Amino acid sequence: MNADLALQLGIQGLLTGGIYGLIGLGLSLIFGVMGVINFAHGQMIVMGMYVSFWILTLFGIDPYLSLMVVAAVIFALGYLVQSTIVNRIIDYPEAMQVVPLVSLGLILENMALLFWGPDHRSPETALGLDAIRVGSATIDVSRLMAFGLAILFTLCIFLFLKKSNLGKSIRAAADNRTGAILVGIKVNRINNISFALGAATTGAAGALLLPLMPVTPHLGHDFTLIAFVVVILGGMGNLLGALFGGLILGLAESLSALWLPATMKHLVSFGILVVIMLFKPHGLFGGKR
Amino acid sequence: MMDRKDQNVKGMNRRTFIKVSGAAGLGLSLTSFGVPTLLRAEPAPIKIGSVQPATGPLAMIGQGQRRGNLLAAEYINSMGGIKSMDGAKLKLLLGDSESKPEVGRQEADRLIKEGAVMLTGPFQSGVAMAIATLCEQRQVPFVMDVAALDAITRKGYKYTFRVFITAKGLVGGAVKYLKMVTKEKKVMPKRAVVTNTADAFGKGMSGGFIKFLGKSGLPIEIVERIQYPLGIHDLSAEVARIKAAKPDIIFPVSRPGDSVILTRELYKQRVELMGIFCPGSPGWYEPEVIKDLGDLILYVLINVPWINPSSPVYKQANKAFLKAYGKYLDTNSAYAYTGVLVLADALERAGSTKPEALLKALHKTYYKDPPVLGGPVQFNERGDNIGAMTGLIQVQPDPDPLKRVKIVAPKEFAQSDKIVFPAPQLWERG
Amino acid sequence: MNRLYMFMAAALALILALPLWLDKYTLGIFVMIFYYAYLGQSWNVLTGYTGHISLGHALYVGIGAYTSTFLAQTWGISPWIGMLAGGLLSMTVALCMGYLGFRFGLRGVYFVILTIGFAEITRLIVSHIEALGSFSGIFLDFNPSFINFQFRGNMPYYYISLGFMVVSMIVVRLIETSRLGRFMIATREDEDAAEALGVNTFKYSMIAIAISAFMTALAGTFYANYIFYLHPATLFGMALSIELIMRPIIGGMGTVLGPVIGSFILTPLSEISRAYFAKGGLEGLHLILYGILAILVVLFMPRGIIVYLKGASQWIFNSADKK
Amino acid sequence: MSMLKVNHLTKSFGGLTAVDSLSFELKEGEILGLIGPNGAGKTTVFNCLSGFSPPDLGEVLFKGQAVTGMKPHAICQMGLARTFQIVKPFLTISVLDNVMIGALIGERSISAAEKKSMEILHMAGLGSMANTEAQGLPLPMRKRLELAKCLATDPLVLLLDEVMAGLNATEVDEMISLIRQVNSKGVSILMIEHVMRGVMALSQSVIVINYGRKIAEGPPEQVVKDQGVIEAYLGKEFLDAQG
Repeated sequence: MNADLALQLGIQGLLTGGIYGLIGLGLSLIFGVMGVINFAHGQMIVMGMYVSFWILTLFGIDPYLSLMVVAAVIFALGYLVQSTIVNRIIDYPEAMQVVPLVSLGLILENMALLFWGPDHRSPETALGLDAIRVGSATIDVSRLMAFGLAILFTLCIFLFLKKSNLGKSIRAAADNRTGAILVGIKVNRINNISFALGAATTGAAGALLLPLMPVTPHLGHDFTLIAFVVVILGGMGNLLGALFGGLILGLAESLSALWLPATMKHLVSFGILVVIMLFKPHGLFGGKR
Repeated sequence: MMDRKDQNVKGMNRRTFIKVSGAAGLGLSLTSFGVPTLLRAEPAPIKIGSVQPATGPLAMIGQGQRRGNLLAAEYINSMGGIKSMDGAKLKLLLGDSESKPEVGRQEADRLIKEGAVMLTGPFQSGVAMAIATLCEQRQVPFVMDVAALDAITRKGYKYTFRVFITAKGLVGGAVKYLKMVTKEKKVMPKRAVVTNTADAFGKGMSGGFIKFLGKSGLPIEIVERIQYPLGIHDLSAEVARIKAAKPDIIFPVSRPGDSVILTRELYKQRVELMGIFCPGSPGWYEPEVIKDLGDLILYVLINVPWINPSSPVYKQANKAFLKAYGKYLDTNSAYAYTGVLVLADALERAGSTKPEALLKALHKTYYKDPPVLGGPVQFNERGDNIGAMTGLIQVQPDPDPLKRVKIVAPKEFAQSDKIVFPAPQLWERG
Repeated sequence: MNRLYMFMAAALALILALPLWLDKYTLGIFVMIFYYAYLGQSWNVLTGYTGHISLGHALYVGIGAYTSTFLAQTWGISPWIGMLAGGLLSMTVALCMGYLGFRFGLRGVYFVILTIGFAEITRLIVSHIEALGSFSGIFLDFNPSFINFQFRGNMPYYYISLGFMVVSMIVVRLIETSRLGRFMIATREDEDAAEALGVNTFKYSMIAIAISAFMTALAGTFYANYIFYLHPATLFGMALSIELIMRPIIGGMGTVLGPVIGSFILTPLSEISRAYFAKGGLEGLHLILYGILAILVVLFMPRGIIVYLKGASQWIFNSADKK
Repeated sequence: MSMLKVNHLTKSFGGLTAVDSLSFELKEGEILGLIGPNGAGKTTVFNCLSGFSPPDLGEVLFKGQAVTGMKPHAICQMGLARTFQIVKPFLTISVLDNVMIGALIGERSISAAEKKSMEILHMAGLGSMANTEAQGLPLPMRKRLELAKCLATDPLVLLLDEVMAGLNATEVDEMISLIRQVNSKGVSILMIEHVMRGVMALSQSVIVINYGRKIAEGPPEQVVKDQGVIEAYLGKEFLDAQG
């Protein structure tokens, strides 16, 4: 085995892992509070990518600077989706929840196709091509940025839920909906905010992903699948778990390149997924049942 | 004239449309508004069907091809329609395969029902297979514009033709040009990496290329072959492996998205190369890719069944395309354009829309001066176009990003007489 | 109830006679209606009646299609036999997955993701098997004959897919009214309560997944010999899994007529909207409309269209009785 | 004869011992009350007996045969049926179909099971509701349905988990007479109950548990006089019930 290669793959895996964590974060948050799986998750990330793409090409503002704006836009989208659709299906049997959210994904994907066309868009960004060289290894700056911000976001949201009043209400609603209603928490509003917050993290993820890969309307499916694996690994509804799940997945996929062809990369991730599901169905770090 | 609705193509509002139609040829205004048409009874339009992946993962290419089909039909009509049939106009019926075989089949069936006498399309080989079998069942001629996999024409179907080059022809061209470049430049890469997307086309192409390269006598060793899934969004691990293999040259068989990721990653990880030589795949000549990659895409050599810039038909088509969509007509759209021209030519010679007559006419096709490289379009007994050939193109510096792609071989078509190889390293381009 | 049967018999007679008047394309739409109704019905056995949500049913379609095609291409075995082999293989895979999932008591979302995981893993494995065409997929030969399950016109496909659908309706109706069906329903409604009444929910879940997988796999063989091209991504991919659950959910899960009604509404709708909007300029609009409609149905008819149809038909019959 | 014998039953959840070495016996034809404050571990005992959560230690003998570690459905098929404190009707099917599920365990023929279920429904006073969807039933009827479902499995022993909670005085009386009727057919009953009137009226003997341990046992009249029980556990709630 080539030590340089292993080191390089390890670094990349770790950085990619942070991004995977961020991709899973929103899904985990939404599931944790409402018990709903957002099947339109990947498409929301793609929306985030397009919004930051737009801001970049129309105003020349780099994705790192427009990050919060993108998050806010997708926050609004999430709020709208929750208040119009998800709040109505929250008490449905799970199978019935799938269809509206899958359909939402279909709608978002094709709206992107209508608005932005089918092309692969990958404009140059400020740090898009920068890399730091340490010995023989290369650290990709845009990946490093995404990694750092992913961790920062996860911690911020974690602290927000732990410390702030609103965060505490969200957690109360997540633990016991009826109880929360009894103590006067407006659960619908809490749901709207949590879904929107989860959506906002996907928007931020989208902005951070734009420098890393070309965006097309069809990209969302893969993100949804990655998010599933990450969230199952870390435990549904467990936010820090999502981060760790992402890191594990990123490392495993990247290091698998030492032995396996790239086409089997996802075999590694789904293999891990199934093994975890069978032996620790609630995730490595515990999750919501 | 086609239906208004048909022409309300994306990105084209009414006003630009009028301009485009004006540009599409003087003939259009004469036949549409001039006296002769008013006096003559308009014959019923001849319907032909186009099924392309207008939505789904291949929408980028599919919509481009659809536009190629549309502009070609418009061009034929502007030139007076099918003269042997009293100047009957072509009416292009559009179908969307959504990039799925079963939808492609159903759409093809719909177009046949709506009266399409011939079909064209559909870029993806799998969808092509579904439609080819349907056309065999329905006995409707099917002229594939692009779909490279040889398996389709090997089925012995009577109704299937292909304007695009065969995979064998494509691969043969790649090895031929590789020999030429190394001989001319007196450099020989020793170690090579082959990468490809793991789909029918990528696997078949790169496999064939490796086989041909082995037989060619070129002393190039394939030190690594990397296949990655279609639609991958991160090639960092793969490029790390490429770097570890220390290649002199990379032979990528790619799609538009991953070519961008690959090139940027090669830059970031500073993989030292003599150059990138694409044996024949999308991803290196599309206007968006050229724009997004900037300097990084310079000097990539691509073997591809390219457009023929000196063909008057191409010049006209490109002008119309550029005006309507702000992009040049690249190879896939140009082949889509050619497909409709070949259909029109068959109709012209058959003088009828009967399948037998059309089949006979298609078999006798000798379409001179197509807008793509190569000799006249002629079909062999399998239905493959024996006139199709590839050219070698290189992306070279030019202030106008739309003019960066230059033909460098064969010489009779060349737009630039110098080939840059080895290329400067990616990070040494200022 | 008798009236319903009479109505259905009349509808069946009409459908049997339809090809006399219809053109090939419209027949093709009906083939897709029957095909998706059948797939939906197969899925319904597991999810609609037993309550285990599967989002990986494409797995069984893929196994069915690949098995019969492989057997036909390698040993020249007729797809009619290969179809059963595919069904059995698919059933075996389903039982393995069911054993793991049900034993460990994976519920709801977790079972959903397990089914997705299995389908994806199989997709990736098949993508790496040369004998199955790997990423390139399999191009079937077209040799029309009954033995080969291949036909020139759409008529035979029409009657075969219709047969599939009708048989699946009968099978599911028989299951529904049997002891087995009642235990499956009990499992769906409340697994603990069912156990407490002596229902071996594990056993009935296993039976349900086996039946469902077997039925689904048969459709795979039909697909292979109708479309002539197999590709791992289309046959094992999540897109197909999602496509095939839309109809029973919208029509009404856990009912015999739900998947059929859903398919009779959704399939033509997607065809017509595509035909109308695919003319160029608004690529993707038809999928947006399809998505919006699906959302509206679920929001306003949470138990499927069938409930409203039932209400309407009762109202019609009742007012007819009064006269 | 002893129908159900429990020896040193112990169950803990992550450090918290919910049932602590509990032993008792239910004789044939007996109605035994199991009482204790909220969180005393009563429902956990039921879960251990019926196989929903296997005990950590100890054994459960049903008619002399160990059923510890068996699956709930197998235990039920042997003749030990339970109800749930939070009733679990099969919501979207009819009341009759609900009961038929239980009846079909021992009965292969649908029509025979239907006949039997109708009889049970009449006995439980739900005959007129047979064709209603279970989700249309009000709580008192749901409680009866819960009992009717169990009866359909032909149990020898019934574990009743608070079947009288939430019922008004008349409904409690009706439930008492229903349980008496069931008992008179030879079904032995172990019941968790907070409604003391029900316990006093029905049970021949009562076990009191607190923190998973047995703190008293005996005929109800005697147990309620037990000063220790009153002070340690029954407290005000019981005195109110008496008052």
